[in-house]
Amino acid sequence: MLNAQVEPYERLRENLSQRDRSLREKVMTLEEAASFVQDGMKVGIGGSTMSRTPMAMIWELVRQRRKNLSCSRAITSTDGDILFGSGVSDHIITSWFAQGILWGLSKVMRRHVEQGLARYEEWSHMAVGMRFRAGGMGVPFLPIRSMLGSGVMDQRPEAKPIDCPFTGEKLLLVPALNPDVALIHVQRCDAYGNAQIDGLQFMDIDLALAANRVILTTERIVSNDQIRRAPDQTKIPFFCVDAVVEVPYGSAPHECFGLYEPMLKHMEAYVGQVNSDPVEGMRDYLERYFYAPKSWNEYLSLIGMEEVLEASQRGRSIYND
Amino acid sequence: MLNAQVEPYERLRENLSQRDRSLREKVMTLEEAASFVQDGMKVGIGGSTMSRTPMAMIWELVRQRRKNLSCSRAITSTDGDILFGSGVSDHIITSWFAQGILWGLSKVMRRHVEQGLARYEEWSHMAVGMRFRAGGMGVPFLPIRSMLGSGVMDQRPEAKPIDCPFTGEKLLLVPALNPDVALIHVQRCDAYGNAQIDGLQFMDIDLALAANRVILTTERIVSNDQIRRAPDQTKIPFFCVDAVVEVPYGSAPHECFGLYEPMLKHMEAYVGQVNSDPVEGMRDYLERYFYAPKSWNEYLSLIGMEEVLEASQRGRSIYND
Amino acid sequence: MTDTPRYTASEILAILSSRQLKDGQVVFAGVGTPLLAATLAQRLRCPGLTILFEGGVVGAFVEPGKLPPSTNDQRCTKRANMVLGSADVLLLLQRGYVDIGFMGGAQIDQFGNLNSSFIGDPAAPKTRLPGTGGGNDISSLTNMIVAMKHEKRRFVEHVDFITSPGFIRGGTSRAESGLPAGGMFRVITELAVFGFDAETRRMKVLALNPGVSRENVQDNTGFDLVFDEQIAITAPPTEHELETLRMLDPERLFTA
Amino acid sequence: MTDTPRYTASEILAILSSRQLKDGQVVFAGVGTPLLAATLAQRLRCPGLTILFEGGVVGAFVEPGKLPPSTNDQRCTKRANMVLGSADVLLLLQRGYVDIGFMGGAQIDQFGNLNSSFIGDPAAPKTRLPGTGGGNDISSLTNMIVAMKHEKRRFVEHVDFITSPGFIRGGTSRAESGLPAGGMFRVITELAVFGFDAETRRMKVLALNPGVSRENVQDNTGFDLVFDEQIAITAPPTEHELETLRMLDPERLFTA
Repeated sequence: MLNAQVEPYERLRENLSQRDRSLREKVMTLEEAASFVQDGMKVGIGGSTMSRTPMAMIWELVRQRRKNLSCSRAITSTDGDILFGSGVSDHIITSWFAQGILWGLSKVMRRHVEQGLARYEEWSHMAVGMRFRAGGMGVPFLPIRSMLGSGVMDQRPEAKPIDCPFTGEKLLLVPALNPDVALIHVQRCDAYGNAQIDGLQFMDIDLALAANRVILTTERIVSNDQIRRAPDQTKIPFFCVDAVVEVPYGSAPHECFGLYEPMLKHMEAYVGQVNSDPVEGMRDYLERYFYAPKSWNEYLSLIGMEEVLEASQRGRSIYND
Repeated sequence: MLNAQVEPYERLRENLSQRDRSLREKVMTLEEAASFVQDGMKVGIGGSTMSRTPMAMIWELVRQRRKNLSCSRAITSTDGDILFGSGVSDHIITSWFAQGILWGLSKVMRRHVEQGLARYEEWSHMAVGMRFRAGGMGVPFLPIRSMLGSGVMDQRPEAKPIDCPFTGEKLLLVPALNPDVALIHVQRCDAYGNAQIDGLQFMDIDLALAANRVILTTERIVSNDQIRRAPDQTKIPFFCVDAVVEVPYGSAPHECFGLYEPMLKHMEAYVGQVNSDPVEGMRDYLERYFYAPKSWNEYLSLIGMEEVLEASQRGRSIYND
Repeated sequence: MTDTPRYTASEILAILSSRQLKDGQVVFAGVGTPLLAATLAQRLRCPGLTILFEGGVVGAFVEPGKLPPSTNDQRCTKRANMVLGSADVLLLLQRGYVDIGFMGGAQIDQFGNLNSSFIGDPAAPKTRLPGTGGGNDISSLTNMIVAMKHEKRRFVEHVDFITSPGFIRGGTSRAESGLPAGGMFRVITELAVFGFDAETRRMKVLALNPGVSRENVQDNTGFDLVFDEQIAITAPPTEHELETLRMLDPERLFTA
Repeated sequence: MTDTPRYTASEILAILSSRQLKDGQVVFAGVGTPLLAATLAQRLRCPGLTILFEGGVVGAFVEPGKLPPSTNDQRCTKRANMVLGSADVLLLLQRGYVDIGFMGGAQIDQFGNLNSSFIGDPAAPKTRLPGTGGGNDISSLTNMIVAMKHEKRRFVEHVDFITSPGFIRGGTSRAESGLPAGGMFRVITELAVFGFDAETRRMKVLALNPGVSRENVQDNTGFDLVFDEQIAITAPPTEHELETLRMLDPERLFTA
């Protein structure tokens, strides 16, 4: 029963052989891309904490009122609040879940978990990474040397402690995680989905390889010629990708390396509102920023031109001497 | 006994804690760097086939008449001939060993292996990679799904077939390989050893992390400021590195991505000579190109200005539209 | 057929191999004929064919006259979409992203097992061959096309050593060995095109090359061949195929 | 001591923590006080200190006034030597390249075990805390320095839940759990500097902060403290330390 969570290899291969991996254009809208995410699916989320969060895609899933998604992410920030608070997800697999170190505990996460409305499944950060990596490698597990002896391991019967058949040492085998869909935001990709990531890549490469479908949102769609001029910088090959959506500022109010830093005034106002009342505060926030706007650009204009420009100025400064 | 080849974790950690990993300049000569390689050691060799071979370091080890080295490399080309033919090595762990597909079988390899003078330990290419990767990750093994059912597996009792504890599937566990020393050639690094690799990286990153010592040879030593301007391009961090040697054309007559292609006239003459007489032909080649020259630059001048320049012209053309 | 252009055995091998590929496929190609045939397919009919190389390359477009001497040379990266580690490009096969593996072969048997390691007893070999390279991984993890010279000593009942597994001992033995995915799909020689029986997993002749008889093929094969019920005759290389091939390999590195 | 400059509890925490680091070390730093203290050490005494961040950064030099809000933000990469994957930077710990892990703590016990997951019964917690992040990995795989506020409810006999292992149940229990390397090295608070007994692995006071008595420390601690035979008194923060610290964090994000 516990083992049922590791996809048998034949099913993984069968899924992949059914998928159209040919070189083809796959540019579409957020609305169209959302059709890859069905209620109850396992959804892997790229980026980490407040960085390269695929916020536009999450925003669309909230608007389309998906539910019962089982989400996984390196580290979960306000994206996790939104997923729980909107009812889109009732299960998050991650290593850390709060709004950000600056703001202490998330009252939204606490309410959902402490009241049993949703599950926060905790793994060590490296274990989350190795679960995606095993999934991307097409193997059912990888061995690690952390979590041993801790309460974190005790809570995770899904992992198997073993004595190493080579050395006799204690090791923990963590099971592969192959999400049904991955949502990943990148700086640029071509119409086929060859994606280039600048700066911190987090666990996105392993996640893209592990998932059975990948939705890429991107700040820019560039030509395939431009990709081919810097193949070192390509981090995700097109045949892992099923949808490409161009969404400038697609991580707002989080950051995207080299382009914009987090929009902290908006974040602070958000945190103040939802932590003072995790039910009404969240309902009001979602209504105002997620359900009401007619488009992503309208959402951005609610965050405000000044804040967006100021975040961009800080974002670009990483390349300044 | 077989398991003895996997380093116990405590010994690995002890070795690393004894190593000076501090930020310090470590520029030295080929002669000085060779002192890290002692007779009988396990030596990992970077690059693959005719690409980014650390030829200058191999040249130095031949001149210093090291012996009984157990060498490992992704794919072995004329470097393997030289290692066997000079007596430096009597054991090579690799997936493919010939001079190059253009020239058929290596008579030097054949003579040594068929006459029992040296051992060619064959693993699949992915298995070699996973052995270095396990070593670099600090785990005793990694699971793979190849080699099963083949003669290659039958020849390798060092690997362990298992039934997966999660899925019941057959898997092969390949043991970690942690060389005593790795020899790696790169396009550029700083005096601390922060190394940037352009183009194909082969298995060099895993190898650098796995080895207990790393000797870097480099086409150029650049400033640490230059490294910090493009941290995405740094592939090996300085604390893995014990020696930095600046050796322009340090892979000759093999290639170095973006700088020079293989010097095929020299290679063809070499192959003709050693395959027509693997004993005398090799002896003569080593005498002329390895023992006689007073310096690496003199070795290059024996290959010849015209060939070096022509290889450079072809090498740089990879960046032409 | 006086209008049929003249071609070498290597040329018909490359051309017939290229015809096995379909546009849109992801193909893992070995050096030599496979690389040449995949590049030929890209130029002729399959602009959306994606070629992967063992050196760590996704989506290469090799330049005419600049065929790489191995799949680990920089020439393999020309106009590539992505470069990555050698182990990582092989892991793409393990995960299942690759449609076809495409290799040459030194020795093959009736179940499509390939030997490139030993002639004679592995403990005291008559000849130590170069070994597997990525061949074992590729043939373990995906569907295979093999292009090779047709000689009796190369087409044997049982290989001396299984370097790259085909269907092992036939029937379900491949899956039982731990290889549930992939397997031999086609073998192309200068004499014929072969497939494998769905049940016994024995090699069978699907089509004869132009001007080749059943007897020609059997005489050059070291085991009893099965012939498909309906044997096709392959269309000869066209002028366009030959011209394009010769443009790609003007120095005849792989088509002599 | 009227000449002693005035400082906050957070400031002495950062300054005393920074004094624990040595030039040339490779330090894996968490966000907040650890990041600030490691950056302070770099500026004051340890120009060759290499800072690693969980987001995937080797050798960062954080800019004054631009402290990152998490270790996954782009600011962590400023003037870095290398960026790499989040799992890969943690694997450097597993391999053994890191000298010191440096974290904050929510709750600690006498054996240096840290809890940042649950207050109360994990099955029905009073408070669900944020969780481990990289904390479990770091404390499992290297030697640890922990900087935290000294409160009775934070210094407990046994943590409610071991998120990041210290010496588990003391003695040899850490190694027996499968963690042969690393372990708690120092705990720094605004009251004192702690080490761990080599045999029992119980926390012990090594030095008192200026103006702090043994009773102060014991009164704020939820278990019986062991005091080292020779208790030192830590030198107070210098003007230079405080100025540099305030230059690094002018908005007092982490030193309020």
